[in-house]
Amino acid sequence: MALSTLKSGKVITGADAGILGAAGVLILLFTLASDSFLTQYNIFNLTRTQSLYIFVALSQAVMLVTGNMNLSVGAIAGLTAVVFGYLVDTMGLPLPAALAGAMAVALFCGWFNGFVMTTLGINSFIVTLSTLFIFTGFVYGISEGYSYRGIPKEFVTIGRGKFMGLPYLFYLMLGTLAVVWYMFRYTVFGRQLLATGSNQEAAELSGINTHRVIMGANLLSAFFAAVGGLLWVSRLGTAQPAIGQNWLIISFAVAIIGGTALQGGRITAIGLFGGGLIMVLIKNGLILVQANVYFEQAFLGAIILLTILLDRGREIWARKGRKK
Amino acid sequence: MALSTLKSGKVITGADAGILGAAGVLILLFTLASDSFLTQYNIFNLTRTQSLYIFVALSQAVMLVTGNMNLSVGAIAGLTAVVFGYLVDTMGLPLPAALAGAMAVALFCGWFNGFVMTTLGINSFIVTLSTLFIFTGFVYGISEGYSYRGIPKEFVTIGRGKFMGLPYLFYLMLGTLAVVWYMFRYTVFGRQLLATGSNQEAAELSGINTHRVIMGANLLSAFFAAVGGLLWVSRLGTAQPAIGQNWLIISFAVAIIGGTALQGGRITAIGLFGGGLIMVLIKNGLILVQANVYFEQAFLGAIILLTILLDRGREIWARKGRKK
Amino acid sequence: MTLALSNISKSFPGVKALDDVSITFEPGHVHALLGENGAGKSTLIKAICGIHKPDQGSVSLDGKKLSLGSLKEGMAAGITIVNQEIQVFSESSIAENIMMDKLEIYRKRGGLDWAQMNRDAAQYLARVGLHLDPELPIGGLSAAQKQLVQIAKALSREAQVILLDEPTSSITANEVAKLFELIHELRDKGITMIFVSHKLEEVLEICDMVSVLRDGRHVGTRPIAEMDKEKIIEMMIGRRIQLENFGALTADDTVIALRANGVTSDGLIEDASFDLRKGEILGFYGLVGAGRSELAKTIIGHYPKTRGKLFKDGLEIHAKSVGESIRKNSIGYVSENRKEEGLFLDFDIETNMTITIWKRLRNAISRKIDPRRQREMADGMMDALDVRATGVDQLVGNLSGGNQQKISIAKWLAADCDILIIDEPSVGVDVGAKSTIHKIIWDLANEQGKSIILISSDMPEMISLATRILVFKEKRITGEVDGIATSGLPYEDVSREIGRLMA
Amino acid sequence: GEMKMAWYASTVHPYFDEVQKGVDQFAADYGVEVTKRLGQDWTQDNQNENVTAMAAQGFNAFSIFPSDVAGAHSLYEELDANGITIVDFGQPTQQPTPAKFFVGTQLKEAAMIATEQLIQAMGGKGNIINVLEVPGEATRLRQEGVEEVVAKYPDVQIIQTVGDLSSIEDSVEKVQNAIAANIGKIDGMIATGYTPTVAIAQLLTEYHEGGGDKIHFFGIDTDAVVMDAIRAGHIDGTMAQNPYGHGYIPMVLLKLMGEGYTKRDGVHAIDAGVVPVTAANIDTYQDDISALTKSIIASLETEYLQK
Ligand SMILES: Nc1ncnc2c1ncn2[C@@H]1O[C@H](COP(=O)(O)OP(=O)(O)OP(=O)(O)O)[C@@H](O)[C@H]1O
Ligand SMILES: Nc1ncnc2c1ncn2[C@@H]1O[C@H](COP(=O)(O)OP(=O)(O)OP(=O)(O)O)[C@@H](O)[C@H]1O
Ligand SMILES: [Mg+2]
Ligand SMILES: [Mg+2]
Repeated sequence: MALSTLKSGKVITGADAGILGAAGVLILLFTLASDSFLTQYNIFNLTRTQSLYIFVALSQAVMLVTGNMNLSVGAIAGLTAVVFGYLVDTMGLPLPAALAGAMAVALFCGWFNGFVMTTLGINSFIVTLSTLFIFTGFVYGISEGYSYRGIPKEFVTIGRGKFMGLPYLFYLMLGTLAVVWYMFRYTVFGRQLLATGSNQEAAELSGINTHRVIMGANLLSAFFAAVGGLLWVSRLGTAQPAIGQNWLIISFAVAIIGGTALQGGRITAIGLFGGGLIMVLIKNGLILVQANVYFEQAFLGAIILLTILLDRGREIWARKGRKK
Repeated sequence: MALSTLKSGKVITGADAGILGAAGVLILLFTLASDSFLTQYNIFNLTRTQSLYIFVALSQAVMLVTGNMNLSVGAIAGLTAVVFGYLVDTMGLPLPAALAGAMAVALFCGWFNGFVMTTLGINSFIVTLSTLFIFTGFVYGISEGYSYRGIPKEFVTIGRGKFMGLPYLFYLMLGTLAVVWYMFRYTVFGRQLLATGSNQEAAELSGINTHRVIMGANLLSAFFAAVGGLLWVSRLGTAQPAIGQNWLIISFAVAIIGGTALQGGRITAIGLFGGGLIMVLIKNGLILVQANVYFEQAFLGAIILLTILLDRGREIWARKGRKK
Repeated sequence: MTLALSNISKSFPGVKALDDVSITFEPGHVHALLGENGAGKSTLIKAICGIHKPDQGSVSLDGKKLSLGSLKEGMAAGITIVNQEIQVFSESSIAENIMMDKLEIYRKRGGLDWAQMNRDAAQYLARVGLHLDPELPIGGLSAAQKQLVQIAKALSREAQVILLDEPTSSITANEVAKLFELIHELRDKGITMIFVSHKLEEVLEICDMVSVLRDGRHVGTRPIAEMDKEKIIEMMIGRRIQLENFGALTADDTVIALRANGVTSDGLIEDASFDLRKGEILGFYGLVGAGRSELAKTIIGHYPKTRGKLFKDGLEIHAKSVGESIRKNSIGYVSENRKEEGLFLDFDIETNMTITIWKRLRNAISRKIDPRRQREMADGMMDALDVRATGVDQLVGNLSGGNQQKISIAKWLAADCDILIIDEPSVGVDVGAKSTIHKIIWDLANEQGKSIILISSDMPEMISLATRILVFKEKRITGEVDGIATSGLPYEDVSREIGRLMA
Repeated sequence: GEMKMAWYASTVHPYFDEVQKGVDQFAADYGVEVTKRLGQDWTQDNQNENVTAMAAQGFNAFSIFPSDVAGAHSLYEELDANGITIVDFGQPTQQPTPAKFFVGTQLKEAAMIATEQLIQAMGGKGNIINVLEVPGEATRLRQEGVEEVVAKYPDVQIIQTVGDLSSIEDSVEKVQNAIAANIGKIDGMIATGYTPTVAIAQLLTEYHEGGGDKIHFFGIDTDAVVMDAIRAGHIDGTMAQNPYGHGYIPMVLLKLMGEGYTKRDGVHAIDAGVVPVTAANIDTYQDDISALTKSIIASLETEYLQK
């Protein structure tokens, strides 16, 4: 949420409404196009995948907010998954210890990214491009490409269980988004993230320790990536080195469709919710309507573009009106 | 070339020297580490891959210069390759006609990206993320995954032949870089590209038609992507749908290691040359020194990071000195 | 050429910026366009030169109706503009910045003729009194130098109509004098000029005609001969105001709030030593680039202090960042460059005003910034500074320049620091707002006992506020002018003394 | 001259690990040094760079997994021109190819056997979802294999084809969407690629444990995840390839060719065999594969090479 819209007290802003509206249009279309769309099974799966997407998107969005990016989110997720698998399966540690260990490694990765960005002053793109390779190297170095299968049953329940027809993950996502919303609306740290992204120089001269803020963003990003990776493990029932491989594009796409500004200073929890929803809806719908497998990506791209146009339509018309 | 250093008439600027220096250090290291490094055969292959990288990087760099980006460069390259293959192999058109047809499709892709960016006013990241999917969809829709093998022999010579021990492609790259250098130093269009990237608002206030400039950048980007794709065809001897798949990271990495500013307004032909060289050297060197196979990506990432640190070292020290 | 505006109206979402404005500008005249912040001056300028298309009304040159779709078309019609906001290509050379809008004329076989471009640029630089190598990158120039480059750029278009939107906002007396010579020259050549400024002394000195806007409406046009300062102000704001006369501050000479002992930051400021007494306003005066802002930024820890010591209330202080400076030392700094260093243009007024005090507005347990208290703070400040906006939710980027400046100051008033360094507080601020700002600065020192360092290039402002003035030259403090208000030294004496120290 | 033997595969993958075991065994059995390398990604581009760098080091006998069965040609032609001997393993470069032999699985045949197995498990009738990996020549061959077999059974239909499954997450999402799209109508699924097989084994485990109607499945490769699902009865079986043989046999061929043997006319592909693995033979199928490898090695000098 841009700070401005935040304080107006409205929970749903104009931009959010556009995103949710676009998602609504898609839901309507697919309901009409296919009987199988509104089945219990499909809704369960849609919401579960959406929830995972939201964690992926959050790991990118908290960096984008500060005007930086993190190309290594997928690699951090993969590393977390593999370390967790190694600790719990190969080393036989108890679940909490393994989770703590995996999380510690992820946060170290985030710290390392943040350290190179702030203390050594290297552009976030270059830093995380390099660490994307470095962390991926460790994923394969540790796992040698194998999956860890000895994941405790109680952990697997998180990713597979349901409550009132909806997956546990869905509630977890809602809770997380609420916290994120609160953080950016009400906490000093959240606002400092936004301010740093909006104008780093002015933030510094306003007494904000922007290095600390960017370090915080990196730790948060790694945290969300790690949670996303662990949730994938619990959903799959195995810890696989390939987890996180396709996150790069998803993380950006969902964050940006969800109204996060690429140049920093803007994020919206409700928009992210809508962005994740749009993404799963499109992918789900393409399979439901049996799109040609070879042209499938073309449809995916076209629908993303149309959705964005739909969402931004208002804005664009407004701008056009002003120019004419 | 940063606008400022350009005019001083120097051909090699401080930044360029840093990049070339880093490449030099790598060459020295690998020469000492392996006998096979300076063999005629290895040099031939290094320079050929470097030449291809440069076209990949150029397709990204001309967009970065204007403060935009093009995620769809690889997809445009793939589409060009497949259309070329379809025209020359399946349809049996003569070589020049097939080349013209493929190039026309690529330029149309560039025009489409530019149209959505400028006329509809959508952010380049979102536009080209969508068209990355759209164009890739067409690549697979047209080829259904098959490669076209009936590529005329005379075309294949371009990618495989050599002159005075160095590949034809190397000379082609040098010529292209010279043209690029000239364009950004001496032509109005080149300066307008830089100005638009440096400060779009100021550019508009200086009467520059920034929409036209950004459209031009999109066409140029598509052009370089298409040339890169066609050169890959000539090097491989087949037109494959997989061409361009791994361009995304390479295009950014080489452009940025080569001193192109992510936020626009800066490009250097000599830097790009160095960036491409660094990238192939690192990959080549890793094999020559027989790094641990599982950790190979980690080494790759670490060396990229160290190279950047080496290159930017000067700058960073200078900045530190000032702050402390 | 005669520039005639008839019935121009222009609206932005929520504001009618121009309402049925008709004015005629004669050739060979310097025509002042005045009005409070947000009155619509810049909007009118932009409507004339083609940047904005008016909703209604027309612009004509020598009776020929213009229909401009862009600035480029305006330039083709012979109209040029010096923008209020400084807009440069920071990686380009000075020469290219000047010529960016007409690169085509340097196109020759073999590419752009850089040598010719540099020669031409050097000529225009000389005309605005800037003796710099045209091949230097513009990024390293000070705000004042950039503004002069912008003026050179407008000149180089050799236009018949020149629109100057606050060209003197960041330059000092020397450059202003140079610029006025230039304006006279152009006027004698029969060029039509519109001059926007909040410095009424300048207007009275250079202009022939005055037109005044109020809330987007044209209030009237008069020859300058009929006007004086009070009359202009009355036209602008619709009432008389008390011109400021603050008298003497009763600062306690024995309590030193801040002492600098040989403070040096390599390349930025050399060996600065001074005392700031509690409750006084200490002026920093100097030519552009003299290092005043640099000393300020060194004191607050934004630039590294390489040598020397700083004491606050007798205790040595160190600050490695601005945050530390606020928290530990209670020293704040209002930047001279509101757009790049002060404001978050895409955030609303409330956020901008309260950014320095979020931690104070935070509930200890819930860690939540109290929105109600935040709103109260912001509303209070809006009233105190008389900010003209639709409300505290308006985006700062959409405010007029003067109102932006008020927000930039408000942020630091909220921070409630013991020592406040205020850099160029009234750049681009109208007379009404200026007197409000001056009153606030005065009260901070007089009533709240705060210690203030005032950096200003506006001599009248300096003399009416400061207790003592330190004069800077080439990164050093060259002397001090004391007892300004106390002894009732006349203006001329003080400025002569300052001039001596700067020579 | 002197033989310098090298083995090259695209990138880190459990399949290549299994292959390496065969290579290592060969090195131990024959007392020959073999340098093994893996690339950074699956692209032909990466392979070209890495293999040429190795050639620059003087290696002259390569066993290679071609990253792209069409795209590897230019690399091979250049190696061949430099007098380097190549044997393909895992997947074959398209004919005509400079590679002397191909040792591996016949992709189309393996897909056909798997489809037959699935249809038998389904009782000869029902609806199938065909799950493909990334588009490409190999995928296309496998798709053809599946479709040809299904065409023979009038009571079996492919009701949906899902494609372009490049990552584990993509695979899970798309297959799940396909199940949702056809829920209640699906009797079986077939996957002919490694990643979708692993994904589906996990998905069906969850689906069946959660009380979903039985969906039959036959996949490929013997990842431990897949074997677990077979043992637990959630999926019917998988096709075991012979990665050990894919490692061992090409090395023997290279060594013999280095000693003066030449290729017999008309031979090229050496089928290292596939064995369908179901709950019935899950503990014994390895023996069948070892036996197969031994018999192939024994026949090399008589069937494929001559002096
Ligand atoms: N792009 C814009 N969008 C919305 N409102 C605008 C925009 N530009 C100007 N305004 C509004 O139009 C009004 C007139 O602004 P303008 O900039 O013309 O004032 P000005 O007289 O130049 O003031 P100043 O002396 O402070 O520069 C103000 O209320 C301002 O907030
Ligand atoms: N970040 C910086 N790094 C290096 N040099 C700087 C930096 N900022 C400013 N300078 C240089 O320091 C000198 C003094 O700066 P500045 O012009 O801000 O001084 P000033 O006395 O505050 O004058 P004014 O505010 O009137 O422009 C100038 O020559 C400027 O180019
Ligand atoms: Mg204005
Ligand atoms: Mg200053």
